Amino acid sequence: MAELEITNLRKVFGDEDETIVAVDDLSLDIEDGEFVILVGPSGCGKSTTLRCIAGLEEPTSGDVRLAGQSLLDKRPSNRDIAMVFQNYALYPHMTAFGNMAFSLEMGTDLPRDEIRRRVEDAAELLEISELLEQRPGELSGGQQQRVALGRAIVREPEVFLLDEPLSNLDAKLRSSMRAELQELQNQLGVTTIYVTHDQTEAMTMGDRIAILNQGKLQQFGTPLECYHEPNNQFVAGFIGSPSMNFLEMAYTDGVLDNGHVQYHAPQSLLDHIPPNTSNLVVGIRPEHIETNADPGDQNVINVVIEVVEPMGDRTILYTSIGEEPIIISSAEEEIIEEGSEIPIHFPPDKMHLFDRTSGESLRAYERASPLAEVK
Amino acid sequence: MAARFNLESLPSWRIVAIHVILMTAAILAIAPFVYAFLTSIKPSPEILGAPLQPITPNPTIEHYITFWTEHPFDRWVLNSLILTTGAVFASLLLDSLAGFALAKGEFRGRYGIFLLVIGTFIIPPQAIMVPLFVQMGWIGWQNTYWGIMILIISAPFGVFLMRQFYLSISDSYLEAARMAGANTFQIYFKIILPMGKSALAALAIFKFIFMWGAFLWPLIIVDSGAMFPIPVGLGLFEGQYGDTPWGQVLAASLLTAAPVLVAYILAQEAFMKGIALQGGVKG
Amino acid sequence: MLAELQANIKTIHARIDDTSWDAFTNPDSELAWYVLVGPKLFLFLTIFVFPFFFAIWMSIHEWHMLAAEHQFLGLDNYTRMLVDSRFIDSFVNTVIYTLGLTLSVPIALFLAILINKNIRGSAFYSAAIFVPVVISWVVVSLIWMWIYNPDIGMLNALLEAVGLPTSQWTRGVRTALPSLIIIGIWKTVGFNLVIFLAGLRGLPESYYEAATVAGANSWQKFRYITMPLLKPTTFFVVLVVLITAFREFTPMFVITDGGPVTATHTIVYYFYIVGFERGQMGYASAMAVVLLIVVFVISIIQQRTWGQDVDY
Amino acid sequence: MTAAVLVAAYLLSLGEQGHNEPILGGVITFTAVGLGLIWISYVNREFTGMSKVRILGFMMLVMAVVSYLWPHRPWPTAV
Repeated sequence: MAELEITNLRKVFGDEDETIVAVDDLSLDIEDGEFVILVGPSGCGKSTTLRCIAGLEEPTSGDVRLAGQSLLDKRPSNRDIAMVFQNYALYPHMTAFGNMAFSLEMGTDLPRDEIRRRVEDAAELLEISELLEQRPGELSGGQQQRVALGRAIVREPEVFLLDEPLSNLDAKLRSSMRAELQELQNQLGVTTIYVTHDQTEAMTMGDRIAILNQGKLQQFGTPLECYHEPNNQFVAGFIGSPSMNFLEMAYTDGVLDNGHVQYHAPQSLLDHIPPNTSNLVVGIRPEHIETNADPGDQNVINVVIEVVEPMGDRTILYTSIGEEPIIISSAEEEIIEEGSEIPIHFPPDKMHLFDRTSGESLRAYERASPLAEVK
Repeated sequence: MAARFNLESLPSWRIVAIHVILMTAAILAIAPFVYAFLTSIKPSPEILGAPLQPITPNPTIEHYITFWTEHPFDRWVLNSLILTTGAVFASLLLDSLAGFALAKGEFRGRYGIFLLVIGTFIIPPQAIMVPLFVQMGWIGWQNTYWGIMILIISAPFGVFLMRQFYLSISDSYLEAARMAGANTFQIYFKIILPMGKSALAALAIFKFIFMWGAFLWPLIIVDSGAMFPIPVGLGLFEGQYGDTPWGQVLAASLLTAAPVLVAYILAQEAFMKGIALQGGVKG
Repeated sequence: MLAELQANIKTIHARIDDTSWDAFTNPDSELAWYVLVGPKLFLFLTIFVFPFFFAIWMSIHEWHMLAAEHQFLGLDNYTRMLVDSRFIDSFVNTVIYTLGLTLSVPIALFLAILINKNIRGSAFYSAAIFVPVVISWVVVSLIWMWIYNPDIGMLNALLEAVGLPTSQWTRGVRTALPSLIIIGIWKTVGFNLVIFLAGLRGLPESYYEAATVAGANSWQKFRYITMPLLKPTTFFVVLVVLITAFREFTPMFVITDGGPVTATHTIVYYFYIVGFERGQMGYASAMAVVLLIVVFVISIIQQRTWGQDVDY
Repeated sequence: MTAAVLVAAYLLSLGEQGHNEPILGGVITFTAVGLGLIWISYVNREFTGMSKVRILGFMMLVMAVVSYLWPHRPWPTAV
């Protein structure tokens, strides 16, 4: 079948004087029919990776193989890959039909009526049959998005590449298109690589997500794996919203200390700290911080709430420990007032520990066991 | 975007003043043509005798007829038509091809060629007319349409304009076409050419005005009355007489201006845009 | 060893196949781009670049139109210009004419600002003022020639009617060049106006709103917002006016024939007379080179003094 | 080689004044432009308004015939 293997992909831009490593030794094995999200901040190399797969860029080294065959010496049009561009790249002078038929007319020898059949089928699937004679200028953003998808679908490719396809839509349309895209991908069963910088899209849409930073792969796993077991501090901070709180702490004799608070770590936590490690970063997700702690507990921290943002289902509280800002996402219904002092508590089983120099994860929090099996 | 001013903030006397100034400017711009037309339908004695009488009681088209029958005006019109057709079409083709390559192509020497375009910009065409005249002699192109056209066709302006326009087209259009399996020529014909229609129209108008009004180079390269474009025919015709037949001169001038004027009235916006684009291009 | 050789040959063959004559089929071929840019490049080289050097070469030779041999002269053609009073007159006239035509810039800016106030009919006004731009120089020259005619022209008739003194206009030694300057301004105002309008329309409205809130009057808005922001446009307009005016030919040829005497000789006019009527192409080429240098220097000076912060 | 030079010389001489009555240069120009426009109008479905281009193309061909049939008359020579 059509697994896509990316091995040691490397792409360097620029000349001898000044080089930028866009993609650095990236390897991904993508299974047939899988929906993979490439996510990361802008400039992390995710688009470059996509363009190397599409054949729009030539990798400096490494290989891209589809069903065991290298794609590198094939032209973009012969790779059995279709791509949806961020700005859709719909030709303004062609009708929706013309746009969708264009690649079949250019790249294949299909007879006219076969082309028409394929375009009409795709249009029906996307519910744009009545828009086929209109030009992109007459279509709304969502409709253009569908035409762009249709243009990829008619080629019946082995792999879909989607480059931030939802970024030009308004928020409401975006969330409905997310579900629709997922359903479409399920229906077609085509291997799909989806590039985005939006971690919500990453979390909700993909079978697996590959998180990139500065050209390097940080983690490749299911959304829940990345959420619960981040490989490193970057992944931990990137996934989840609001993002994880980090505190730099020194470790001595069972006590974590950052100069303002002391945390008496239980043994379950201490086991994960390698010997001779004294500098740690402690991470805790805003939704895991407890605000109704028992004031008698020795690990309770009293903080002053600076800003309160009620969201309805939960409340976002902004505070700080020393210089470090701390965000708390509280599901409690009781109303906390700005300026009030409350005791908070970091449950030890939900704490993450990271090596301060390398950022590598020392301990992910222990989670309910069934999740570990999801892959 | 536009820096529009609030109308209400202007006192009415200022609006009136603005109208008066602009109306005066507009009248000054158009009056010579109107008056030339009114004169061209006057009988000759009135032209000489009553310059200030605006409208003649006895309109006549005798000057138009005389001019047309005594001079090969029809042939000059045909010459001008041939020249503008050929020059406009060839310019659009060559400029859009080269502009496309310079805007979107990836090939060695692209930057050097672009520098050459910029460089030829500052060469005034007059400065190379003498050697070009000699060169045209070498290949037997003196007294040919090709000799006249080639200088207008070669001008760098169009390449620059088209390149500038194509730069504004997102690369993803070309990449999408590449992925669809189109080669460079198909991309040019199916994507680039249709998407650049507005810039092509502006360039066409620009070249049309330029070729239709070209004077010095045709005057140099052509010495047969049969090959004159209208401006040269007209310009030399006036000099032939000691006593200029003004009725005929004005009639012929207006006949020459008529196609451009009609085109201008029909596509006034496009004309101004075509010229203004030059401003947008900035040198 | 042999296997390696065969493999090498195979890769070489593959490479030859890749780069062979497939500009029309291979989408990635560099050759295709050369085919696209080739024709225009050829024209540039033969119609601009080669004649450019050819002109320089001709200018250091005695080159008569009909002569078969061309004697080397060195810089004689250039030194000859310095003592040729007709050339000096031409040069001076060209400078005066060019400077005179820059008057069209403030006029155009003034009209553009008025039109930009978007009073009713402003589209008509700009369209009307633009008409002279699209009409060819020969037609314009002939019509103005008649207007200026001292005996039967309407201008003198008008002046007489309102009791003002008349003039010889293009036939007077002193008045000929100013008369041509008036035509030049009349013909270029529309062009400059349209470019200024485009520039004004591109100015962000928020600046003006901010200034209004700050209590600036119209003059202050013009002085502190419009003028600085319009500097690149003004730079461009002045440059175009200088360069086109410097090589004007048609009105001098059609209306005055360079006269009376040398009153309206300009560089290009005299260049035409020398090169194509007298056939002294070497000398004419020397003038062409001077023209080229002057136009080049104008561009440079413009760039240096005005254009430092102009984004090319 | 000489054949190529002769062909080139002949091609360059097309449309020259000596060959110019009937107006060969006009015939060539109008035919080329007309055929070009008609070709584009058939090849490029992506353009809008192709029928107009086609009409223009055929008008160019008509102009080619017109220039071929243009009446001969003595033309004035240089002034």
